[in-house]
Amino acid sequence: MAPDAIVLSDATTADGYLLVLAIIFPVIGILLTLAFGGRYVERIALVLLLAGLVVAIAIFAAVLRDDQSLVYIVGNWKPPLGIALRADGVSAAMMLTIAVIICAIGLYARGEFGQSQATVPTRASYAFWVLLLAIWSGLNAMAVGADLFNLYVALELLTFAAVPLVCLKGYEETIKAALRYMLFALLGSVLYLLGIALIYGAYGTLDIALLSDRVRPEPIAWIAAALMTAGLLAKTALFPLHLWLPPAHAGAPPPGSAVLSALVVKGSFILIVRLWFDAMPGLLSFAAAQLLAALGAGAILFGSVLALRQARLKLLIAYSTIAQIGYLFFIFPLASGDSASTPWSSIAWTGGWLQLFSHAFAKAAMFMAAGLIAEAVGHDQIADLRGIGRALPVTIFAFGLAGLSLMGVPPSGGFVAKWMLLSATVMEGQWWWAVVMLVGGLLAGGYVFMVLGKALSSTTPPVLRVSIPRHSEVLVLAVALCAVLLGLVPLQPSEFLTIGRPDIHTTALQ
Amino acid sequence: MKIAIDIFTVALVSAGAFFFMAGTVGLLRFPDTLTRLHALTKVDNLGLGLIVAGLLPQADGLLSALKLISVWILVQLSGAIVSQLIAQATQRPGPPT
Amino acid sequence: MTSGVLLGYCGAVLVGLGLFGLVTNPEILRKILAFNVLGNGVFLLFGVIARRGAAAGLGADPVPQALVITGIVVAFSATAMAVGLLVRLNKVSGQTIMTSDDPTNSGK
Amino acid sequence: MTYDLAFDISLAGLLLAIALWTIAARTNFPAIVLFMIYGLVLAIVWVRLSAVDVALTEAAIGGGVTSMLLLGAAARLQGKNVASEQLGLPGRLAAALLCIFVTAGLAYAVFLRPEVAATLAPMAKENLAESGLGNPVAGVLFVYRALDTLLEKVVLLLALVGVWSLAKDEMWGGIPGLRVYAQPSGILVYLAQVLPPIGIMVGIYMFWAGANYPGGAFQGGTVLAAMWLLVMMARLQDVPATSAPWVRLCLVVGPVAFLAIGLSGFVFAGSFLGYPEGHAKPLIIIAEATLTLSIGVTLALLVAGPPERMPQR
Repeated sequence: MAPDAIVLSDATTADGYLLVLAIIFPVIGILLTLAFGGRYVERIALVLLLAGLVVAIAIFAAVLRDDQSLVYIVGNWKPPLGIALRADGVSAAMMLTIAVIICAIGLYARGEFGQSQATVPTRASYAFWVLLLAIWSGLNAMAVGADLFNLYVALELLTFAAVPLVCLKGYEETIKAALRYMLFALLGSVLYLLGIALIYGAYGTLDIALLSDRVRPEPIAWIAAALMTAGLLAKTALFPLHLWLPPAHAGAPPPGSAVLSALVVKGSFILIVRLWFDAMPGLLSFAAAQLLAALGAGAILFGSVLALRQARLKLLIAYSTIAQIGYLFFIFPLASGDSASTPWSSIAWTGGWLQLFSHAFAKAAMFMAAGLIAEAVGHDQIADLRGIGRALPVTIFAFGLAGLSLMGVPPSGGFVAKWMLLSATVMEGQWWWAVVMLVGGLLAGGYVFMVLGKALSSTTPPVLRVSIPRHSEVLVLAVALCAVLLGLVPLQPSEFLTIGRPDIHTTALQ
Repeated sequence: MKIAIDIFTVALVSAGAFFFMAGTVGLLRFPDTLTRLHALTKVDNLGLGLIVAGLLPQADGLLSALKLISVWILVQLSGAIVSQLIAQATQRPGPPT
Repeated sequence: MTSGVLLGYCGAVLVGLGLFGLVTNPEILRKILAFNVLGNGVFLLFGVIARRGAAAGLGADPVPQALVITGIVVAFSATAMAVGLLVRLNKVSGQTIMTSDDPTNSGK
Repeated sequence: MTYDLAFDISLAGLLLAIALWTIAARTNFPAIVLFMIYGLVLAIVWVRLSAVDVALTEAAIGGGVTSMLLLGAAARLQGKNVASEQLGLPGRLAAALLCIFVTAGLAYAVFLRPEVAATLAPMAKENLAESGLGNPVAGVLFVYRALDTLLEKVVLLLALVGVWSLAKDEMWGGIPGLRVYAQPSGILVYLAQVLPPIGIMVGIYMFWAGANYPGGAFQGGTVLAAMWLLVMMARLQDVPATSAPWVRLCLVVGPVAFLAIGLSGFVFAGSFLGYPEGHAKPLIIIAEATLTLSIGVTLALLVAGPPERMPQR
């Protein structure tokens, strides 16, 4: 089953410099805002958001056009001594998703953290823009990193940006949530670092492509993989290491919640996939894959049931994140099976990534919608949202559209993703995961309709504290529509997501 | 000649080590902060001073010798001042934080 | 047994000690301290691997050493941020411990 | 048994004893003081592992700035710990089992060393001449893995933004709440007058020597940070407002210079963070010099904490 070493060119490709720009643009923004005391923080951030979006589109286009990975050898020092950056199809799709969502959140956040004039910004607005840029840089570095230690630094960049975002409001609960998050994240990164030490000691390199060639299924690789996975699971908030997530994601200001739930937890997930499928391809045994998926199944059931019991809208959405992360872990048993010649040509590979992308859009839209609702009525108690659908019809419509993806109902990206994963369970003969997915879908339907039912139940709209600008509502709708549009992806393994991965024909011979 | 220098070093470093030990015993056995400080200063002054003096002939150049001496001077300076600060702190009411 | 292996075991024990402190001590400051002990254990393992890789006239492989220096910087930044959060939490609520209350009930 | 091994055994025993004591100590203050000692002993261990660069970093950070940060926090914390929050015996036993399991796994991994030790030392040494540096660790940090170093500096700045963001809204841009011990003509003032000139020289020497010998920007910057903190704590200089333009400039000058050199590599060396042939060493020295300053200011401000008061006008 173990595929051969990933065949990758080890020279910088023509458009490889784009990968550097994707990481560096936000860093330039951070340095500029620090230097100028933040007087122009919002303008700098918005300009760089646009630049970053252009870079992400260019990377996507380049990967699509050349049908191969983009590679950049930093400083012309080839691995194992130096660091390479690589963007395969998955990375390019990931970066495009990140860029679109971050830009949408940036526009959305102008309402809360915008500056009317070039004045000295307040604490929260200054910190928000800097942290948003840092998260983007970290996520891009996660998507293109090809060196385990470079990925560690990226992971830390992400953590250090995410934690202050949680407690931007400065309430007691949010500070407590941030501290809890910080401790989980620190434990996670230290365990990951421990794995790096063992791997370097055994194989003398940290480059993922080189490792795929060198790692053998032996005790030291097992110990390292177990430590790193445990650490990364804590950062991804997979059940039962999810305790920190709900208060942290629910406590952040709405644009912060959106970026944390939609994107930040996915950063460490990409790394888990890279570890098992790319760096240590021979190590993913049936039992290990089943264990990961079992934790995922636990997350789906546990997260969904708890979401049903929440009284606050933001906590409900946060618990739903725990559940939706669970689905991602079905990629391990379902893509590594025998039904396809390589993991990436399987339908579960496409389905898993599609779940990640569509959940990102759906969850961003949901938190943004919840933010607008909370702003309009001054609270987010679900019981008191009666009739809000009349007052904010576009927002509630967007919430409903995003809900389709979580439930896995057409037309939505979530439907296509879950359908593909379901088909994979049939092909692999692992029907038990199908049961969990169906129950999870029903429970998701329960909590989405719990909100929608309240929102649409009364004909008299509640009195709004403030009126919500129409363009904010349209923005949320646009993000939700992205999740719906992903439903147009054909129901078959995507060619794009196999770009830059080992040739299907050579490995099929094994 | 070499032997003489080595004997000199061994003798002084041993003496220094003795003061280190005596100071440490004092630190553990003395009853209150001020007397413990007294024990510590013996370590700083005599213990380290003797060790540095013993090692000086072994230094492989003027620069190394200067570095050794500056180590001693810096420890003297900070040790003396920190002892002062600790002693002052004992005069203030309230438990140490 | 050589010194390298000995210090490697030492690192392994430090990791265990730090992990224990991090998990069991409710006092947040002590959790942060334990995290530092844990981190040091990990760095020590890097150091043992570096020493093992001594070659080409170098006393130790420079790559793990550089990784450790980067790691120490990151660990310090983490400590600073965690301490900042702790002091702020203490100022707002008077707490110094991590309570194990159910996060689902913390709404308002 | 050789003398070396005997020394290492006692060193390791001492280290573990102090670590155990740090973890088990009942109150915060002794735990932190022990941690400080632990950092210094650990620095000796690093010397035993022939990693002098790391030893310097550990002594400066672990034994120095981290302990200072923790002591400052312990002094500010109010309120007693509630004994009932202590984990129950079954919980502690379970945790102990988990930790023993992890330790055993790691010890087994140490035991399982490969026949041929994995190392990049020959490759790192071979290519070092091209950069003009003599210290291979500096070579890894600033040449081969410069991207890590650059991003790590951003992490450091981000931690500072994170700490600042914990301020109260009305204190944003104000003066950090560093504890100042103002005693006119006190002994601390004397120390703050005498030590910094020497300390600054040592800090600069550490960075300068770092190109060829152990040392470097980070170690030097830490010494600078300590000196600046000493001067501020003795109130020879007021703690500056976090919005002061010169503070902001000092914070970013190093990363900006490093990034600018990296970007100029696109044009002059054909690669980001590459150095044009023959000019590598001067460029690295410029990057390191500015980074030393930036690191010093960043570390000192991290210790100083979030803004707590506004400058008087």
